[in-house]
Amino acid sequence: MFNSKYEPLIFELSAEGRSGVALPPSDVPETKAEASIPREMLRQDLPLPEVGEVDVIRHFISLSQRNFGVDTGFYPLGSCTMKYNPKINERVAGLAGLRELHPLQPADTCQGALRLMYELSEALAEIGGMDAVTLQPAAGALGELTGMLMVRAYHERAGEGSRRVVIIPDSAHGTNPATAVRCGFEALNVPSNERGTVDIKKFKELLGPHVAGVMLTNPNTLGLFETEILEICDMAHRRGALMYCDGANMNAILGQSRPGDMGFDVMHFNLHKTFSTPHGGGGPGAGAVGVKKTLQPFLPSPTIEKSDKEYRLNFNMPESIGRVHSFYGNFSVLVRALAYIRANGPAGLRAISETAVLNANYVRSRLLDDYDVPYGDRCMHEFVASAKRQKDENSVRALDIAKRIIDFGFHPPTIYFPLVVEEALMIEPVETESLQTLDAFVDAMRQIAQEAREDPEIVKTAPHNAPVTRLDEALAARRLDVKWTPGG
Amino acid sequence: MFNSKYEPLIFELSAEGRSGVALPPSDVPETKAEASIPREMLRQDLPLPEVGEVDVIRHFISLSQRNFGVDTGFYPLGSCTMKYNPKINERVAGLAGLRELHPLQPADTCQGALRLMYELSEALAEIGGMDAVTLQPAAGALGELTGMLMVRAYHERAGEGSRRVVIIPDSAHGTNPATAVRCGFEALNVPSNERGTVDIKKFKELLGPHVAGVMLTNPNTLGLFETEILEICDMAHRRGALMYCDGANMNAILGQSRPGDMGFDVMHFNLHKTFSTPHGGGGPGAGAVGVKKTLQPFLPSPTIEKSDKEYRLNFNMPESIGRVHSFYGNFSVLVRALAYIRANGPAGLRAISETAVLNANYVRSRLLDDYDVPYGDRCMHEFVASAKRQKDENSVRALDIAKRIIDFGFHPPTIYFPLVVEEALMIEPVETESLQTLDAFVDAMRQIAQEAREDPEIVKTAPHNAPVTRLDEALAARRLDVKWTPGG
Amino acid sequence: MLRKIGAGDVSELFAVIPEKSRLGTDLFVPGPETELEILAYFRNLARENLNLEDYACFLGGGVYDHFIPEAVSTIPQRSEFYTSYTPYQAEVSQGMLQAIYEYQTFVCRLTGMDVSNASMYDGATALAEAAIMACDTVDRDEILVSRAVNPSYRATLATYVSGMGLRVREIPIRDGVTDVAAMAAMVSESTGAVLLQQPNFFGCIEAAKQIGETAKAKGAMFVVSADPISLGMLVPPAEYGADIVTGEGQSLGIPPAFGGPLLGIFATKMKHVWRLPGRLVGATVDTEGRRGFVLTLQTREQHIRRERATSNICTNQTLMALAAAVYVSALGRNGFRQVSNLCFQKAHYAREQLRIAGVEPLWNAPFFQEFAVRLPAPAEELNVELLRHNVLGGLPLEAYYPELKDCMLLCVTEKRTKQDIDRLVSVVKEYVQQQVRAAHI
Amino acid sequence: MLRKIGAGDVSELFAVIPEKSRLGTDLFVPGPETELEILAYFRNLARENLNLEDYACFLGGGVYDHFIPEAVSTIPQRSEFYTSYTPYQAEVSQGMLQAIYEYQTFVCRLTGMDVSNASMYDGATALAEAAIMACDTVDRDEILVSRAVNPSYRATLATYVSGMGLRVREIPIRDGVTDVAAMAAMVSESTGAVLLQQPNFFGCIEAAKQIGETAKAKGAMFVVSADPISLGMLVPPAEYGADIVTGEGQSLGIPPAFGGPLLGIFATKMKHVWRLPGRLVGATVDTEGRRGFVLTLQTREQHIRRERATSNICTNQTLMALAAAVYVSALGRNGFRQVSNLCFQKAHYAREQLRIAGVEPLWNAPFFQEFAVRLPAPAEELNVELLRHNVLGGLPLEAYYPELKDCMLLCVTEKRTKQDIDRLVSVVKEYVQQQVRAAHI
Ligand SMILES: Cc1ncc(COP(=O)(O)O)c(C=O)c1O
Ligand SMILES: Cc1ncc(COP(=O)(O)O)c(C=O)c1O
Repeated sequence: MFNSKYEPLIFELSAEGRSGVALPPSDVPETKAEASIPREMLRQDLPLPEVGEVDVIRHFISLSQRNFGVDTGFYPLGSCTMKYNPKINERVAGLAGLRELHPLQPADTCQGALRLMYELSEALAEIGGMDAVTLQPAAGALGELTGMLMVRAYHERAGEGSRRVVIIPDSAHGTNPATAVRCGFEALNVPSNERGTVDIKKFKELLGPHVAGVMLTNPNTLGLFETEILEICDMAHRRGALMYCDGANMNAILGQSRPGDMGFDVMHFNLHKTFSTPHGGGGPGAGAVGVKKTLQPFLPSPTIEKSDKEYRLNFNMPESIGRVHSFYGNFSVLVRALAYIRANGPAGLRAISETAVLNANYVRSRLLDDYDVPYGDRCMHEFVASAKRQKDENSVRALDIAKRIIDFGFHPPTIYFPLVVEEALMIEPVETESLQTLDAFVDAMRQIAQEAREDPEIVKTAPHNAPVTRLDEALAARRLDVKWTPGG
Repeated sequence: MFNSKYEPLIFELSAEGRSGVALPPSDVPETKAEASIPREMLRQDLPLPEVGEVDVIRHFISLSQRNFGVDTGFYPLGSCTMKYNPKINERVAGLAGLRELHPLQPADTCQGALRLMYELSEALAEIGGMDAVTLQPAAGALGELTGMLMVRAYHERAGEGSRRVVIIPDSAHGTNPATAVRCGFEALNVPSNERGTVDIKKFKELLGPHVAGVMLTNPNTLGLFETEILEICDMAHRRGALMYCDGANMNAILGQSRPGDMGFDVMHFNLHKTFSTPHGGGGPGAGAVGVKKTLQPFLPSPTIEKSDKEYRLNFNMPESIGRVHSFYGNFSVLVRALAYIRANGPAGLRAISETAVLNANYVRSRLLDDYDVPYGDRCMHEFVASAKRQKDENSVRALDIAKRIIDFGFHPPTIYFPLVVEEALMIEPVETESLQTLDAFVDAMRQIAQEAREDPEIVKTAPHNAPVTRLDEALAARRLDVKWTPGG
Repeated sequence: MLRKIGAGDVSELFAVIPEKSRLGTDLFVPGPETELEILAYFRNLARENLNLEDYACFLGGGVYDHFIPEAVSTIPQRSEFYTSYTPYQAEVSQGMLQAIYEYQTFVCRLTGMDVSNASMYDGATALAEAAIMACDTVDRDEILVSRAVNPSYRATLATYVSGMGLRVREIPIRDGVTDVAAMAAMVSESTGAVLLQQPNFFGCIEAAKQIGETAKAKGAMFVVSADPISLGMLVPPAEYGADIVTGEGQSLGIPPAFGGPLLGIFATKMKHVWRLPGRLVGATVDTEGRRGFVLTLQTREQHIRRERATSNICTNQTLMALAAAVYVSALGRNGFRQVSNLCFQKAHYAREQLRIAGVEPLWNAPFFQEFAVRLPAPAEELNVELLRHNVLGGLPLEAYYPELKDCMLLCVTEKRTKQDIDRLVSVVKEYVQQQVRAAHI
Repeated sequence: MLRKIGAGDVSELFAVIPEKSRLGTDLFVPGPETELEILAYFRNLARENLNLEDYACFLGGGVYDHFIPEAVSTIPQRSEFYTSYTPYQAEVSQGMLQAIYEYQTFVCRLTGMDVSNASMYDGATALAEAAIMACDTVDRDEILVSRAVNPSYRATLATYVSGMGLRVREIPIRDGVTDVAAMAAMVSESTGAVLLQQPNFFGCIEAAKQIGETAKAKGAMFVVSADPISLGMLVPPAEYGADIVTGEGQSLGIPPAFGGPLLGIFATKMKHVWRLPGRLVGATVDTEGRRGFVLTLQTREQHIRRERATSNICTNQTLMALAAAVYVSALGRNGFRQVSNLCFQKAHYAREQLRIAGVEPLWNAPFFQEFAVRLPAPAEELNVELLRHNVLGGLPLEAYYPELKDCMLLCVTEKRTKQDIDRLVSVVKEYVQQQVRAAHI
């Protein structure tokens, strides 16, 4: 599965005098640094490694072989939508005319880039049922911040600055409450009902004049569609609160249903999830935000405007919440997202959600004999199984199962999220996987369930087939070692 | 070290109806194939696999992780000059203006490509001490064919078509005798003397009016410089024979000495060896051929000519031996070779041979205690050790040692070549490796020598740390299975 | 598959969606397109842009046109890296985890700090997060930020803190650098953070030590946004007392890409590690005692601590951190110094040549690779002229600093050859003389 | 290191080189250059070429402008593949060996043959090797080659066999295809090989079956050089009796690259496997019974059999074989058929439109993706005109066939859009009318 050769740190490969890259000598008359810069500002030592190009390349290639990606195998990491990233998207994002561009170039020298962003926002507005879209947020969480600051600005303009509470279901992603607090709101939990959706009675009780907004994920993190969404939006609106949609799960409803049509006022997209831009080992992502007309004045500046024959950046937005990024967001990620939308087209986008939901239900059905799935009869694009049975009966935990699945060549599911499910195993098979792959995964999961019953040790000591065995996370936190020190 | 997950064949991943790539529908009015092409010429079944893009990518990425390259680690494969391939060369070879070019474009639309080839031939002529160079041969062996056909044409023009013998040392690469025969010559072996170089007395005896030429490799395949080269060339010339230099070992003498100055009349370069173009798992290579003025009229057509302000292809060469390639050779390989020459410059090219020779002598010296090195006190860029001692004392063969070195993360040396050394281990460390790497290799080789003495089984059953254990080559030849058959 | 699920057809699976919110029609989006068509479409878009391969770029201001060695470009294109996600499952993510650990070490070595996180979105949000962390740490609510800090960083800062009840006040500029006296007068017991950029937006080198000391004397935290390339030449901010160092890491092997993805650098002292926003990688051992790497101190983060997290960041810019790690590794000690020095040399040559050509530098403070000049006419007009000579001129400053009418900020990296600079200078000279002549008529 | 070696300095190591043949001076070559300079240099060279991204290409004649899916481009760029060499050591080369085994299977499936080697240099040398192998097999010394075989293949063939005492005779053409009657009259008991190209150089489909049968009736081997893309549509040559099938594999996912690297396809019947030139991969098992792959029947090859080897080939075009394997995998059964059909459709549309525009096809034989036309003036002049409209026109034929004055060979692949074709046609139409008008004056 993996390159299991121990790879030293780059520092440990260093030998004096070597260098990986030659730079041309200076072709201009010399300026003495000492003559121009105060001596105490000039650096003495520069403790960086000295390594040849061949060693740098070998080092990082070796590291890459110790890393699991979608291109390595099935990656059912729930909530993360690890779909295949088509190679053509990498190609177009690498075109010199889209990569070797400075963000401060005069607008007439980057019309293609502006048009690209304009067309992507239009497409996203259409997909989300929104009126306008900003592409500036560099990830979902920054999209949330952007959206919720707009909610705040909206209320403040309306003289309702006292609305300081945001209602968030207990199944929500951690970024939702964290964001609410960052916007100066108090995060108020609404519990899930026995069906796994928002408890609408409790919700009604929480609604009040102090409530600024509601942050919902739909389908929610249990992979369930909030069937009472129309009522929820309606109730919130009637009490003066705005509805925020965490669109991380848009993959389930692409072309089927639009948050805007459900009643949401503002939403973010995770372009790296729904629109298949690579996740980069933890980023870059892109968290475009769509809003209804009412919130449009508050969009971050600049926006991209189209006139008769040119595109331009509009900085003149008196009510804008301001900037949320140094420039216009993760442009190269946007390029890939637009390529993906264009590749699929209307029918293709719809087919994505159909296949994603079909695949998830298939895997879910095939796992029902061996694992509990506490909520829902069916699911949307993902579902949350539980290892409670395994834990109670054989002391095998979700973590153990996750580590064991590695030995079968699969990436583990998301575990211990959402918090409302004990020993959660959150499985999102996505639409790009073949039936063969799904079956192989199910077979492995079932074999693990059997092992849990018959030979739990093998599960609890997994992985057995990775570059390292189980790592001591507690030790890492206790004896914090976050950088290399010589001889350390 | 390696991805050890068993990877099925692409055919075994196939499932009906899937496809990795979509093509646009036809945008022209339909022509019925049946109406235009005789029915019996139209194909019925097309038995190709049906696999999605994600599966194709995973399949071949997984295969790549089961393959050792220079970027994976030290690759001392003697005679092959497995030096590091700088990444910038890949970049320039990938420029659209150098890759998206049709070989039959009008000359005025590809002046850059012609100039590139012209400048490379000039540089190679200078490096080899030759008067003219053709870049057409796609590899060293084709270079040999080209060169020896010119030798033949030369003699035929001189009315000496009866010269039908070519003298070749017993240490020569197999392509030399094979080529000689392909040119209608008889290959006559001249033995090596006890110093590992050409036995000049025997050589003199073999020379005669029937000898058309002599094919020498210098330094030879034992890594030894033919110290009597001036005499040899002189003797041959006086008997009317031409001297061919197999330049595969040019890495040893770059900037130090030129075959042309030694007296050779014709030579080939292995651009993929000396000039660091990647070896591609077995090619493409490039086997440029340099000649002295006497042989120039016989060069393959077309040649590239430079006039006042343009470059053009000259097909008008009445005495040419003809074409040896569909077009002008492995152009993309030529791009990389020129980039390499320009990167190094005069001093850099000289430094290459110095470091290559230094590294080889260092490794050689450090291995002397444990391995026999039958020929030479020192070596040039490579040397040939022998596992004779290990074989005699512990029944451990060169093959076993080669397989065992895999377990230490190194590619094995060339084995059983040249034929003049029993249990040969031909080691070429090249100039791009660091002292650390050389030392690690030597340490491993010494440990293996110790294992051979103390625990020979571990060597004889190696490798233990590769995706597969030792493969049954005899079975492969006996039960020939050279393509997949369903259920087969 | 449907049989196994027990559904008649796929639409049944969507029956849970209320009728009223179902989409009755097709989405109105372009496509479907095949690869061939996509390529054609984006090539067309690309052609509508002038790119830095064809134009000599003198724009800086937050994104820099540095040289990226091909070995550096190659590695982030390895799809084991780019198609993976946050390394929650350490055993299958050792490659990325180790690379981030190396990245963290590089950031610490360049800045002199103790601990670096795995990346923020960009230089702007990193600075904003630092201001919030600082105020939180010392439990104060005022942020002083130099007006010589990148305007878009200040704008982002304002947005970021707007919800959190923090006040931002701007320290004025004096001769291109932060006005130290003014700063001393502004800082008070309610100041939680003093924010500086080094070199500042104008490329000038700040008297950071003095400012830091003044800030800390009042109990405020000292936050420095440093250009990593300048740190090949300038002292690490730790040496002049920075409590938090942030910065834009795009210079470290990441293409300009119209301003994103960028790389937010964030490093601090060990004593503040529990307040660090973002991911952090630590070394540990496996059950057999082998070194390995994991995400650590995750309890700071949103997925565990939720509303009490140190930040809401989740997806960050890991692939860019990887690129930076490869970049620093490839250049190494000598190469890194050399890049730094080349930028310095070329920028100084350019400023001097422009001066000789009749364009006065705006300020005299020491500078690194950027400098401002005053022109006899609107900077935009000069830029139009420069474009005709395949030069992307500098940044007109008036939009950001209304008082700096006809001023331009120029950046000269190691990629600019003497020839590029001389071309710039000759066009500027011609242009200036024209203006002078025109003014005389 | 020198100490260990026992040498005083490096020059001592070169003392073995006779004084007289030592280079006294520096080599006169350009450089040294850093990456930045190299990039600038080659970008300049690249700009001196018109490339197929910017020009719609109607050139064929041995290299074809087919679409390469990005997934296909990606794989040969994996450096585990491209920095490796011939897989002599199977245990560390399973990746490449398995890929070649898959390639061999694809070639067999496309051609209908039993065994394919791991690659030859190109279509020309593969055909030449086939001719030699055929003569060797039946122990005869005459080769009959159709004049409708690519002229550069015939030229290469002539060179290849020139040393070996084999005679080459050319079979004349009749209405664009090999003259079957003439061929029947030429073939004799001394004919070792009859060589055909399918579709032939003019794009026409040969009556291969008849020719093959005639050849074999006389005991000669029947060798077919087939375009692999056409095999998505046309019967495999095995079905019409080919003993050896060769071909140019560049169409299978390999960029034109000014004509190299290409990919020589070579396949034959199992009974001839011992005479096969080049590398061959076979499946076997390891000591634990797992499937694995090795180079096999190496005793045919030069490194073992030396002067009695089946060929002198050593380094071949393995990376291109890998690209082809990825290409065929990615397209698969349906995609491959579709490419084949698209070429056919577009070429037929183009020929018909040109006919309507007043340009007569040269011949009426059925064709695949190439066809020849006769123009009212030199083809080179039309091409100059086409270039002005961003079209790279077809190949002027006169240089290869003196009797085909003012004739042009056009190729239309699946990459050409209707728009491209219509542009070609409209320029041609305009040009032809001009010529006609000029002629009338
Ligand atoms: C449901 C949900 N909401 C929000 C987010 C935050 O998005 P990002 O990681 O892009 O900041 C995630 C990401 O994991 C998510 O799964
Ligand atoms: C000494 C020597 N001569 C000739 C050759 C043949 O070169 P090529 O493999 O490029 O045909 C080789 C290649 O291995 C070699 O080592």
